[in-house]
Amino acid sequence: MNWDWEVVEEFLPRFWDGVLVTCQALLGGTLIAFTLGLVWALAQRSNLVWVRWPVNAVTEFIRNTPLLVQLFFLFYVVPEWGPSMSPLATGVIGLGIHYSTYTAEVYRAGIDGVPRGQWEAATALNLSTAVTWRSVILPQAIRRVVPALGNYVVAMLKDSPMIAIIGALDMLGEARFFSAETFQYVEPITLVGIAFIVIAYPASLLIRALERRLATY
Amino acid sequence: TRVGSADDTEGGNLLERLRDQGTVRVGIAGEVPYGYINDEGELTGEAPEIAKVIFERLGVESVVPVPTEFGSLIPGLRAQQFDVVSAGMYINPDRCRQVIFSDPDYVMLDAFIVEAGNPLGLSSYEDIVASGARLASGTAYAEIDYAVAAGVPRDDILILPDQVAGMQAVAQGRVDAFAGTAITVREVVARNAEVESTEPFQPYVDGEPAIGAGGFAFRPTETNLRDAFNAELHRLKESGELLEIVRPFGFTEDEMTDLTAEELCRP
Amino acid sequence: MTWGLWNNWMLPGIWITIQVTLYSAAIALAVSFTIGTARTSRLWIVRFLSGIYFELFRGASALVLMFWLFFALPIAAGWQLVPMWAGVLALGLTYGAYGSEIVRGALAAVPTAQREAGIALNFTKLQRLVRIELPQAWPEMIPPFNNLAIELLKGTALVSVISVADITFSANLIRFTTTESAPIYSIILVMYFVLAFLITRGMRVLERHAKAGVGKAPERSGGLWSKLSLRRGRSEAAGAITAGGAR
Amino acid sequence: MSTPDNNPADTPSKTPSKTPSNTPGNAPDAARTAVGTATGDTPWATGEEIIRFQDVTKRYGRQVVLDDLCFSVYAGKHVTLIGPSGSGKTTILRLLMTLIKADEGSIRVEGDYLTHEERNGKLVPAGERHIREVRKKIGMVFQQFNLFPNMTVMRNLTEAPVRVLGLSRDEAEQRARELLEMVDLTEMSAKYPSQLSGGQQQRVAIARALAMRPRILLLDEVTSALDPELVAGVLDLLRDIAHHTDITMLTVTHEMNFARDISDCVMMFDHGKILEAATPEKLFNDPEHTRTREFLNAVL
Amino acid sequence: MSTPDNNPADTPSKTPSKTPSNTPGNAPDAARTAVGTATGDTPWATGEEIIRFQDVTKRYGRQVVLDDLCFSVYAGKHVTLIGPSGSGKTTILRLLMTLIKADEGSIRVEGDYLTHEERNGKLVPAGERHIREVRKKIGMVFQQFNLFPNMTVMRNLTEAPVRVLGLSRDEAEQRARELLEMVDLTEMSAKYPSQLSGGQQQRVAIARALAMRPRILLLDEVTSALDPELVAGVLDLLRDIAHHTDITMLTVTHEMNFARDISDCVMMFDHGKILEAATPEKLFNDPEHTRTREFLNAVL
Ligand SMILES: Nc1ncnc2c1ncn2[C@@H]1O[C@H](COP(=O)(O)OP(=O)(O)OP(=O)(O)O)[C@@H](O)[C@H]1O
Ligand SMILES: Nc1ncnc2c1ncn2[C@@H]1O[C@H](COP(=O)(O)OP(=O)(O)OP(=O)(O)O)[C@@H](O)[C@H]1O
Ligand SMILES: [Mg+2]
Ligand SMILES: [Mg+2]
Repeated sequence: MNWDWEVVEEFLPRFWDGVLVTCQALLGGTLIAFTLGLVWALAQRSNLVWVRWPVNAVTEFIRNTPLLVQLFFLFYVVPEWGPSMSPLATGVIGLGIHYSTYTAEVYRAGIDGVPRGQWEAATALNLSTAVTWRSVILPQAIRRVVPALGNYVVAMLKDSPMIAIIGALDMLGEARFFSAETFQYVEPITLVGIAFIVIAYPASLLIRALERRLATY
Repeated sequence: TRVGSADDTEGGNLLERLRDQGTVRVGIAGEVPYGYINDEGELTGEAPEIAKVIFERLGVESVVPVPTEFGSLIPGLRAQQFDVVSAGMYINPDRCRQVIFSDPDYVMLDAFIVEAGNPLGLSSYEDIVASGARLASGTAYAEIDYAVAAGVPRDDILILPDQVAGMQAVAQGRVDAFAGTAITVREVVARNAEVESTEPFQPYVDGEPAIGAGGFAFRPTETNLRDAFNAELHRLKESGELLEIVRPFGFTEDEMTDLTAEELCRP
Repeated sequence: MTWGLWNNWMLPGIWITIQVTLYSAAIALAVSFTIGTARTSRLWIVRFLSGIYFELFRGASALVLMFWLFFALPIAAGWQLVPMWAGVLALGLTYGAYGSEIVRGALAAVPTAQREAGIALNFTKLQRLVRIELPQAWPEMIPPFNNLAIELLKGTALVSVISVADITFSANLIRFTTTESAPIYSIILVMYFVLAFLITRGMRVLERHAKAGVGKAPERSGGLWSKLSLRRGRSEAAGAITAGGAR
Repeated sequence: MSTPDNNPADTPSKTPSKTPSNTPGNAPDAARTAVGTATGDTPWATGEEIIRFQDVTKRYGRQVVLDDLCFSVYAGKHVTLIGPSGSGKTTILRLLMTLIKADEGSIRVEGDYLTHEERNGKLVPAGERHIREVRKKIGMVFQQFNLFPNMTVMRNLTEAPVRVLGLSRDEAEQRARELLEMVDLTEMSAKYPSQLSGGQQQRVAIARALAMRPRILLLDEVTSALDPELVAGVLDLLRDIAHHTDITMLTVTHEMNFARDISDCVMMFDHGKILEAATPEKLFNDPEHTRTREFLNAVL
Repeated sequence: MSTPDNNPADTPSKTPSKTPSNTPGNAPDAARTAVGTATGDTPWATGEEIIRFQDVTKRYGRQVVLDDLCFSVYAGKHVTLIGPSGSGKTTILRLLMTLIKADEGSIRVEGDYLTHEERNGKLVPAGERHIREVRKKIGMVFQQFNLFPNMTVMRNLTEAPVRVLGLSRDEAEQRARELLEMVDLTEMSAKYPSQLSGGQQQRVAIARALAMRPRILLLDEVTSALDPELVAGVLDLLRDIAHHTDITMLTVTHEMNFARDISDCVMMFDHGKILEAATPEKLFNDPEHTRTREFLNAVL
C-alpha cells in the first residue's frame, strides 16, 4: 500500500471546504429534525383522529423508506411543482425531515415516560394545559430525551455524506470529486472515513456522559 | 468474492476470452446520445452501436451494458466490472495515465443548456465569467476544467449528477447555464420547451483549443484488444460506415475525425 | 415506464435489493453474535478488541466505508471486490456493530440466576452461552433486530451509488430514460415500504416461534395501527439499544 | 358517556341555586338523601352543603365501580371514607378532582355542576373555563406525593399560585414560606423533591395543595406510601390542619385512629356503595352492619 | 482477594490427603474445630469428612459477611443452617457452589481444595478443569428454582447429564424418567417450566440437581418462594430424599419443623459466625445462647 502525503496535502483545502458543508448540513438538519419531530410528536397525541392518523402514516412511511431515495425525490421531483433548491438545501431538508420521524419517537417516549401522577397533580393544581406542558411535562421529558436526541445527531452525521450523491460537496462529495479528477482514491476517502470516526466517537462519548448526568434528578 | 486480477500475458488475452464467452460488458454512463438505455430498456447510443458492430466483427456477438455513473467509469473498468468503456469518453492526458484509448471516433465542441431565448446571451465560458452567470455541469465532466481554465471559480460551479438534472436546473432557474458537449445538450433540450441549446463553441485551455475527442477505453494491460478494436474502427471510418452508424444520434460529418489517441494523450 | 424498462431493469433491481439485504443481514448477524458475545468475555483483551470494533464501525459511515471498499481498497490492497460485495460487506460490518449492542444487551438481560444454575450443573462457559444464555436472550433480540433489518433495507439503497443495479439504481436509470422523476421515485418509495412491511411480518412470525420456544405466550397483537406500525419496542428514549441502525 | 341531556333521571328537578341555599333547617333531609342508612344523629350534616353526589355511577368496562351513589358533604366538615380495597374510595376523590368523569349522575360543588354548566337555563357540558373555576375550590394530596421533580420545593409551592391565581411571585413566595413554616420545612425551600424523605415530600405536597387556598381538600391514603416511622409526622400535620382551619376535608385512610380523631363523619364503603355513615364514635364502637364490623376487626 | 500463597495462616500445615483420611476416631476433634461452641454429643461428626471450611472470611466491600468461619460436614449427614436474615447462610452455600470466592481461608470437599489445586507439592489457584471436577460432587437447588425456561422439563433434566457427564441421551432420559416418577411429575416431561406451578417447578429443580448424582446437595430456602399450599409437597419430597438416600445435605430453611425432622445437626448463625451447633432436639428445646432463644421464639 502506498500512501502519498502529497495527495493529502493537495486534497486538504477541499477537505476543509467539505467539513464546512458537512457541519452546515448537520446543523441545519438537526434544527429541522428537532423542531419538526416535536410537531409530529404533539400531533400524534392529538385528540383529533384526522390529525393523528395522517401524521402517523406519514412519519411511519418516511421512517421506513431510504433517506437516499427521499433525497432524490426532493431533488428531482419537488422542483417539478415546487420550489427549486440547491443540493445543500435539499440535503438539509431531507436529513431534517427523515430524522424528524425518529426524534418524534424520542419525544413521544419521553413524554409518555412522565408519570401519570404528574398530569394528575397538575390538574389538581388547576394548571392550564399550556402551563402543564411548559412547566411540568416538557422539562421532565427533556431529560430522557436529550441523550437519545444526541444519538440521532451522531446518526445524522453518519448519514450526511448521502447529500454528496445529489451534488452537495460535503466531505465525501469533495473526496469523490477530487478522486474523479485526479484518480487518487486511497488518500481522500481514507481521510474522510477517519474524519467521521474522529468526530463521531467523542460525540458519542459526550452523549453517554450526558446520559449519566441527566439520568437522575 | 475476489475478481481475478489481470493476467500476465503480454498484451492480454481478453479478446480470446470474450470470444469464448460470446459477450462483452461495456460501461456506459447513461449519457444521451453517447451511451444510454432507451425506452425499451435496451442499450443504445453512439458508442455502444459502434461497439456492437466492431465486436460482432471481432467475433463477440453480444454486448451487455453496465450502466454506471460517469465518475465511476474508469475505476469500474479497472475493477473489471466491464471490459470496455463505451461512453464516448473524452481522451485526455490525465485519463491516458489510467487507461488506454482507442483512436477517437468523434470530436465534439461544447454547448450550454440555457433558458429559452438565451436571455443572458451566453455563448462561451468567457461569457459566464463576464456576466457572472451561475454555471452547472456534470460530475467529472471535462467541461468543468474548461470553465475553470476560462476563469470561472471552481467553487461556483454547481455539480449535478447528469444533464437531465442540468436541464431541470436550468428550467427551474436554479442555474443559468449547464455546460456539456454539444450533442448531449442538443439531445436533452429537445425534450423541454423551456430550455434551448447554445451554438456549439470551442473551449480553450491556456490559449490552446481544448479538443473534445471521444473514444473507447480499455484496461492498460489489454493492448491486444485495443489494437484489434482500432483496426476495425479504422475500417469503419474508411468505408464511411461509421457516420451511418452514428448519424441517428445527431452526429454529422463535422464530428468525424482522423486524430489519434496518441496525439490526444500527449500532455 | 415501458415493459422493457420494467423487465430489464426494475425487476432485476428488486431481486438485487433483496439479495443485498439478505447477504448483508447474514454478515451483520454473524458480526452481531461474534462481537456481541465477545464483548461479554471474561478476557479483557477480547473485550477490548471487540470494543474497538464496535466503536470503530459504529462511528463509521456506511456510505463512506462502501466508497472506501469500492474505490480505495483495490488500489491499496491490489485486489478488488465485486461491487455488490463491497456494498454487502460495508453494510454487514457497520450494521453488525449495532447488532452487537443488541446481542450484548439481551445477554446482559438474562437473569444471573440462570448463569448460576448453569454453574451449579457444572456446564462449561461455552455450554452456558450456547445452551442457556443465547437461547433465552434470542426472543428478546428479535424486536430490535427487526428495526435493524429495516434500517439495513434502507441502507441497501446506498449500493446504487457504487453502480450496483438495485431498485434505486434502476429508478435513476429509468428517470434518466423517461426524464420523468415523480412516478418512478414514488413507486420505489412504496416498494421499499412494502419490503419493510414484509420484513416486519416475517419477524413477528419468528418472534412468535421463538417465544413459544421458551414457553412464553405469544404477545397479543394490538389494534389495527400496531399491525401497520413497523417499529417494535420503545427503546428510543432509553438510548441504550436502539432501533436506529443509523446510529 | 352519558350527559344529563340523554339521561332524564339525572337532570335536577329544580335549577340549582348558584349561591348556597341550604340552611340548617333542611340539613337532616339532605343527610337522608346522602346516606340512606344513616341513623340516629347526623351532626355532620349541618351548615352549607358543599359537595353533593347524586345518583353517581362509574363503570370501568363492565365493572360497576360506583353504583348509583348519593351523598353530601357540608362545609367545614371532615368526612373519612373507609372500606376494603377496590370498594371505590379513590374513585370518588378522582371524580371530584375531575381526573375522571362519571358515567351517570351529577356532582355539584357549592351548587355548581362539576362537568356541566347552565347556559340559557339549559344544562350543557361545561367548557374548560367553567371546570377550572369549580376546580379552584378543590385541592388534592396523592398517595405518591406527585411533587414536580423538576422544580425546587419553593417552585412547587409557587408555580400554581402564580400561574393560576395570578399572584405575584413575591406574594406567592410569602405564602409559600408561611406554609413551609407550618409543615416545618423552612430550610428545605431550595431543595429538590428527590432530596427529601418521603414524609417531607408528603408534607410539601400538602403545603402545595393548601397554597391554592382550596375550600375542599381531598386526601387519598396520604401516608400509605411512607415508611412507618414517617407516618406520624404527616398525620400530626393533618390533625393540625383539621383542627385549626375551616377547610372541608374528604379523606381516604387506613389509619383508623387518625380517622377517629379528625372525622365528623366516617363512611363505610363496599362494592361502590355506602354501607353506613356515622360519627366515628358510633361507627367504630357500634357499627350497624356485620360487614363493617368484619372490616374493622380486620384492620384495627 | 488473597490466595493461600500470600496468606500463610491459610496454608494447611499438612498436605491434605486426596483420599478421605478422617476416621471416627478423630471426629470429635474435627467437630471441635468445626464449631467452637458445640457441646455435649456430636453424633453428626462421624464418618468421612466431606466438607471442611477453614478460617473462611468473606467480605462485601467493608462488610464482613463470614467471619473466620470453621466447620465440617460429614458424609451422609444432614446439616441445617438457621439464623436471622443477612447472617450469611446463603453465602456459605454460594461459596461451596463456587458462585463466589472466599477472601481468606480454604474450603475442601472430600479433601480437595475447592479453588486451589496441588501441583508439584505447591498449592496454586485451580484451573477450570479442577474446579469442574470438584464441582461435580455438589448439586444445588435455589430459592427461585432457576429452571431453564427455554427447555422442556425433560431437557432440563437431561441437558447437564448429557453435556457434562457424557451420558447418552437414552441413558439420561431413562434416569430423568425415574426422577420424574420420584417427584411425581411423570406426565409433565414435555411441558415448559412456565407451564408448571411453583411447587412443581421446585420439584423439577430438585430432580435436576439429583440427575447429576451429586454427593452433596445444597438447598437454599427452597420453599420460601412458594405459595403456602405448595410448600408441603416439596418438603415431603425432601424428607423422602433425606431418609432414603445417603446424600449429604446442607440446608438453609425457615421451616423449623422440617429442620427438626431431617437434620442431624442444626447450626445457628449470626453475623457471619456460628453461634451454636447441636442436634435439633438440643437446639430447639434447650439452646445455649439467648440470641438463639430469641430467634427461635420469633420464628416458631
Ligand atoms: N383506570 C382503571 N381502569 C379499570 N379499572 C379501574 C381503574 N381505576 C380503578 N379501577 C377499578 O375500580 C375499582 C375501584 O377502585 P378504587 O381505586 O376506587 O378503589 P379503592 O377503594 O381506592 O381501593 P384501594 O383501597 O385499594 O385504593 C377497583 O376494582 C379497580 O380495579
Ligand atoms: N452481592 C452482594 N453484594 C453486597 N453484599 C452482599 C451480596 N450478597 C450478599 N450480601 C450481603 O451479605 C450478607 C449476608 O447475605 P446472605 O445472603 O448470606 O444472608 P442470609 O443469611 O442468606 O439471609 P436471608 O435469610 O435473608 O437469605 C447480607 O448482609 C447481604 O447484604
Ligand atoms: Mg385507593
Ligand atoms: Mg439467603
